[in-house]
Amino acid sequence: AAARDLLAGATGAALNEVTSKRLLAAYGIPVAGERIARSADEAVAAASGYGYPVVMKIVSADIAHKSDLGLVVVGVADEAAVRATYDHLLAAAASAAPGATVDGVLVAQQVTDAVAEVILGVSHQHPFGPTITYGLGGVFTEVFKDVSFGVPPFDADYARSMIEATKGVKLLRGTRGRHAGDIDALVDIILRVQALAVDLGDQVAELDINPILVRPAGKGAIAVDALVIPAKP
Amino acid sequence: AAARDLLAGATGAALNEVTSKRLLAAYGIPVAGERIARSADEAVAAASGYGYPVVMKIVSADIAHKSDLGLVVVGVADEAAVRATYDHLLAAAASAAPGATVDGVLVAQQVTDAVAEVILGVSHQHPFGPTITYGLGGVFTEVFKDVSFGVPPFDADYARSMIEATKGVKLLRGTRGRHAGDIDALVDIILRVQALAVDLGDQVAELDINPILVRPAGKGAIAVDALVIPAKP
Amino acid sequence: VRSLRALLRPRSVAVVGASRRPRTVGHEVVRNIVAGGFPGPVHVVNPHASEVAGVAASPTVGDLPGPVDLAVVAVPAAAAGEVVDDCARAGVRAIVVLTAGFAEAGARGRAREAELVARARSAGMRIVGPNCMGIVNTAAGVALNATFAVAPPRAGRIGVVSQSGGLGIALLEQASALGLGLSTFVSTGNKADVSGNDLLLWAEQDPGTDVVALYLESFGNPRKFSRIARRVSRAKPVVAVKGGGSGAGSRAARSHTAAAVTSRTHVDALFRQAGVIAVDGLGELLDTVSLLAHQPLPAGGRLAIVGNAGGPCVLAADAADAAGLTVAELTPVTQDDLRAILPPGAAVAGPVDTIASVSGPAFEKALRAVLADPGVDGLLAVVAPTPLTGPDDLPAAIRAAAGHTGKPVLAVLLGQVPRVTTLEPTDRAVCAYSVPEDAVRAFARAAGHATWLARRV
Amino acid sequence: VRSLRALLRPRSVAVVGASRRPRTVGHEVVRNIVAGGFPGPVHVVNPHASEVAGVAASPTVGDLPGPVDLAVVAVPAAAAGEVVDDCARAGVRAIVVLTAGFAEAGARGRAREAELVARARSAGMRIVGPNCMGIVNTAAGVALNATFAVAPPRAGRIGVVSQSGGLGIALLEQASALGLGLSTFVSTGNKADVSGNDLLLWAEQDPGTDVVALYLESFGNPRKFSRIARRVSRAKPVVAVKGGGSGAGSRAARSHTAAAVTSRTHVDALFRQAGVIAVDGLGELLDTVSLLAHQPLPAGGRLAIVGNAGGPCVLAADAADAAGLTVAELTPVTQDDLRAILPPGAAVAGPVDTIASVSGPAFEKALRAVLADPGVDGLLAVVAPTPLTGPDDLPAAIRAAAGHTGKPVLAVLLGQVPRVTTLEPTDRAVCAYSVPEDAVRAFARAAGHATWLARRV
Ligand SMILES: CC(C)(COP(=O)(O)OP(=O)(O)OC[C@H]1O[C@@H](n2cnc3c(N)ncnc32)[C@H](O)[C@@H]1OP(=O)(O)O)[C@@H](O)C(=O)NCCC(=O)NCCS
Ligand SMILES: CC(C)(COP(=O)(O)OP(=O)(O)OC[C@H]1O[C@@H](n2cnc3c(N)ncnc32)[C@H](O)[C@@H]1OP(=O)(O)O)[C@@H](O)C(=O)NCCC(=O)NCCS
Ligand SMILES: [Ca+2]
Ligand SMILES: [Ca+2]
Repeated sequence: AAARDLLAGATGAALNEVTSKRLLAAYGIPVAGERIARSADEAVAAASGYGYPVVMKIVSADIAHKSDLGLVVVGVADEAAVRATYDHLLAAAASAAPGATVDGVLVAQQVTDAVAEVILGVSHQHPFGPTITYGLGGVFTEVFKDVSFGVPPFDADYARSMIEATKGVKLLRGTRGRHAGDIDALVDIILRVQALAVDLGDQVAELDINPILVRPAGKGAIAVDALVIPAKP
Repeated sequence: AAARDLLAGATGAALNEVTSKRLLAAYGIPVAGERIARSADEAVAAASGYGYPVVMKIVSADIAHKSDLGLVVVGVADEAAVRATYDHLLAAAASAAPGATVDGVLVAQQVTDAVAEVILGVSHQHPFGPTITYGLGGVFTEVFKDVSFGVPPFDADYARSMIEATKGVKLLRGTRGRHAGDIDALVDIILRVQALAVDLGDQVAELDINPILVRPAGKGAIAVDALVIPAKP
Repeated sequence: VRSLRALLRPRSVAVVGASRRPRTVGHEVVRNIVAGGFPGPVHVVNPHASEVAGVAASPTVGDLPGPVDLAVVAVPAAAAGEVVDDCARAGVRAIVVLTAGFAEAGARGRAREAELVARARSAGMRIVGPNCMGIVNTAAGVALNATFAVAPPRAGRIGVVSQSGGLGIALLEQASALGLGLSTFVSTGNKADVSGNDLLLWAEQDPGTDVVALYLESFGNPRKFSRIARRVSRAKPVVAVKGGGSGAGSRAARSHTAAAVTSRTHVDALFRQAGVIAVDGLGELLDTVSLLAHQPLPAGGRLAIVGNAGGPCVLAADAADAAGLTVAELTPVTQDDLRAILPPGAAVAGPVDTIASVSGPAFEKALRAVLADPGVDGLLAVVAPTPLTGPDDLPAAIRAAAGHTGKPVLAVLLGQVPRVTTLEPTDRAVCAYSVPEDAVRAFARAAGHATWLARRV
Repeated sequence: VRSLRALLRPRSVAVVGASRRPRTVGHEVVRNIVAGGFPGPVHVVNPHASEVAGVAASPTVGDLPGPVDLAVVAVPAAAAGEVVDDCARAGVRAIVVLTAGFAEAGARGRAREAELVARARSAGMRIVGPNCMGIVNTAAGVALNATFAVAPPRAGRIGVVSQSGGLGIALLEQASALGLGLSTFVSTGNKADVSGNDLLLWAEQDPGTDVVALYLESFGNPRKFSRIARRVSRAKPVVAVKGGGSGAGSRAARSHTAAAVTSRTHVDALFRQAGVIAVDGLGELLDTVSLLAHQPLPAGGRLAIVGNAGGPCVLAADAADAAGLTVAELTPVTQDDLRAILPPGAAVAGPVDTIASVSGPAFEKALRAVLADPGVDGLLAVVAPTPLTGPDDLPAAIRAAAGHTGKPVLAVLLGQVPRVTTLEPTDRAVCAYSVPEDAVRAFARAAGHATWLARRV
């Protein structure tokens, strides 16, 4: 019901990132935390909720190219650093873009031990109904089309075989000098996406989770960005 | 002859990066420029030789994790920035690592438009003699073993077919939203590496160029790092 | 499934539109039904003839002397609707429509097909086709060959369902040429009523069918197919070659049946989910179906290779590697046994090279020793014909060794003409292939299916 | 190459170690030489016999009544060295050593082999083998079958070189079973002297050879092979199946010949550089070599598909797509022509479906129209047997159409038993395959080779 409300509340063609991630969370899919802090205390509270390190960045609709201006700081390592960075970012923004309105500082969970980035999608193709697409992120999916499909209903074994059916699975298996990824966690996410797809049916025209960061075995996997396109009513 | 001198002068098991790249340059293989500057003027001279932007970093055997300490700056965009960064790096090094000996500031050519990273290697396998290995960089070679081989003598057509024989060639062909890479330049480099391999024969036990940055079609390709292991005498 | 009994186990058959002219569809169906030895009454309907191919003809279905379970219709498309009505009135219970010119031929044909189905449904009759090449059931007591195929089908344990008539012919002809036996064969044509799903359900409960060979060009309802195929796959392997995967292929599929375009990746996913063994072509279909019809499933993918010549064993090992199988390495005990059995110079570790001078009895002993090795899931015996042994010495050894094991045994007889056949005319025969890679690939399919089954238990 | 004349075009032959016992290597070689109709004198050396298989025997080579060009040696390994000396003294010019027990059998065998070669070299004699199954030359006036293979070779234009004797047997048997003709056949065994390179050079200048089939397990000197193979490939296609590519495969290769392990990727690179057509197995070797021996190379990869049934055309189109070929789309002009030629209901755009009721003459006209299309590089004609046409109507149409074009024509005769054969017993025959995918893959190999050749000009 919460999920349907999120869809119903959609004003534009697509749900924004925050709402999309809340939709995922409603189905138990782990999403990366992020919060806008309006004081150093708020920033510290958010960061200690996620665990260190965190990413911090200026929130301002008026400033483009934030990275180039030094307004994104990754690897903020402890409470003291969060406080210092909070002040530094406001000061830097003020000097780099004097007239800009600043809405605060975004504090986001930082995954430092990702083994691989994967994507999951839901689309509809006649006569197959909702279809789950899985693949490795970036060029693997875009250029090499190294993806696999699941047509609900399928079980955990099949979800696992979707991962194994791509060539990119080698990246998740671990090799000399590389950790194996948490494939179990990924299987769980695929099944939750299936549940979402079946549950919401035709209401979701398209869903794209890109990327999901897969952490070392036992440590889980986490959706970092998502986009939901509701079906036209 | 210059090449043989470089090999003969090798003191350790492997030639260092700088000497290795000089060996490549002796065969006309384009290598990324870099120079240690001991003054802001020297830094500017080096940078304007390469064209902007450049990468600048502290040279000091005493300081580890330079990136984490902010002692590597990428995208230094013009003369003024080079001067400012030179001063900033020295100051930052002094404050981050007060006792460290600083040998200067490295100014390196920065390739900003690389379409893909590839690697080239030379190895010897009985009974085939020197063999050229080509592949895309990173996980493509390491994890997916997406490589191809050339056993000298071969011609430009075959060098091209080595590139085409890997799945990764799709990355070089360009797609919606991606530039095509300069495959012609890469073919030329493969032939020059072949010349090197045949010319120096058993004197080079192993050669690894990793990565070569492939720029958009017409703009060339450039070796950024290389390692030569001379054969035991 | 019950509703398919009149279709696949009819007690009487009539051919409507049985032409007097040989080399026409209607005429040849009559000849095939008669030549096949159908035990029940066979009737013929033709308003212009008193007799067709030796069978007495009536002018309409209503005039037939006895009750008819199954009507095979080969009248022109325009007349088919009326014939269906005649059949309904006469109490016919099922119909096979061979006639083309329906949904595959544009809007007008689609309308005609919809009407045909409506008329049959209202009378409770099932329809196979239209635009199909007929049906076969070789079961004892049925012996029905209601097709216009040239080759007579051999009885056996493979059930065939083909959406394409041409591919159906190809399968019938190849099976007959290779000596592979079929239980049933149905050409579904446009699938106006009876679909592949119906026939999967039939195969599931048919005691005469051990394995199903499937050719599909379209799915009516993929989810339903998936559900049914998954269930059937647990009981009997289903092997499918899917047509129209490529752009050019689906261009072709569209023009010759009324198939909706379905993307290759979706279909692959569907097959994989359902445990359907998807193969890449007609040859692989025959290779795989033969193995599954005659030999047990392996417990895993460790294939032992034994041959009387080294080179072909090397090729078999390469093929096994390429197919993701493991070439079984034998235990020290087995290797000792083999050293005692085989002539000096034999290789006993990986692929076993018995060398050419091996005797038939020694070859059999060696095969038995290898089959007894706990690290072996299946055996590939490779025979190059040499003058040093009689032509049947080594094949006989393979047959004998296969009789003493629950593991699958495959033979490669280099120089054999058919791509695959069986070493003896029994249900539990060793399949013999002409080249190593075909045999290895078939084994890999069987091993893959065994893995799928094991996961589901 | 000149030095191979005495080997491959001898005027007289002696078998040394020709056993009186049938089913032995030495005995069967004599029988094959005699049965093959070798026109020159045939001698036999056996100290314990006066006659072997109808041929008068002498106790030693020195006792033979006339000069001997070629000696085929089948004495036990321990006696081989002395026999070579005898041969040298008697003026023998070339030797084939069938005997095993040399470099493939450990250090002692290696020493024995080195000695054998040294003795022959000092007398200027070339040696094939040891550990081989002999040689064949079917050329008119030579007619030499000095092997112990069971099947008699058919004359033709394929030159075969096999490092493995067992694979040599397999190739001889398969070629004979499929009706494919060979020009020469050499089993190189341990390659102590005569190597694959020597035989490539022979094939290059042999007017009777159009295509070379190669089975290698090791390379003596890869660079030399590369240089020679590249040169020969420009004149005549060289098709190779490389053994020992997998771990298990090379374990096998090592144990049965004296082959050094060579990594698959290196060999692939070498083949690709040299324009050698590398195939994945024995079946593909036969499919490809048949095509290259009988049909011209295509100018490119646009394959037209024409058939009398839709489904098999779909499979052919899918296979073409998978093999990287383009299914030719026909020009509007050709499509109009086809519409005029073919029965209504035919599909004329991509794969052409003539439908089953097409007549032989219409089929021929359609094939000719398609072959005349400038967008077509080659033609695949697919025939499902139906009662609507006589069994040879469509094959005859294919033969006729192929006679009027410079483009390659391939047939698929569904229901044909042999995997590949020829439609007529001539040098320029259409190859007929039993399943679409085999034909398509062979065409793709030919098209790939044509591309390689075009680049080199
Ligand atoms: C069914 C088909 C073969 C009929 O062919 P046709 O030549 O147009 O038909 P005809 O007019 O000759 O009729 C066939 C016979 O049925 C008889 N017939 C016609 N109407 C009839 C009726 N209502 N009841 C009974 N018999 C009838 C005809 O008299 C004729 O017999 P005859 O030759 O002894 O006179 C044809 O329409 C067709 O569909 N061909 C394609 C079949 C095919 O390929 N199917 C798919 C395979 S995958
Ligand atoms: C060559 C080989 C077949 C000989 O077999 P064998 O049984 O050991 O040999 P035999 O002792 O029976 O000798 C063979 C014949 O040569 C005769 N012979 C022996 N020494 C001889 C000599 N110096 N000169 C002439 N003839 C001689 C023997 O009398 C015998 O004839 P017989 O049977 O009529 O008496 C065997 O050593 C061998 O190498 N087998 C493997 C062959 C093979 O597989 N090759 C590779 C294929 S890929
Ligand atoms: Ca051998
Ligand atoms: Ca058809």
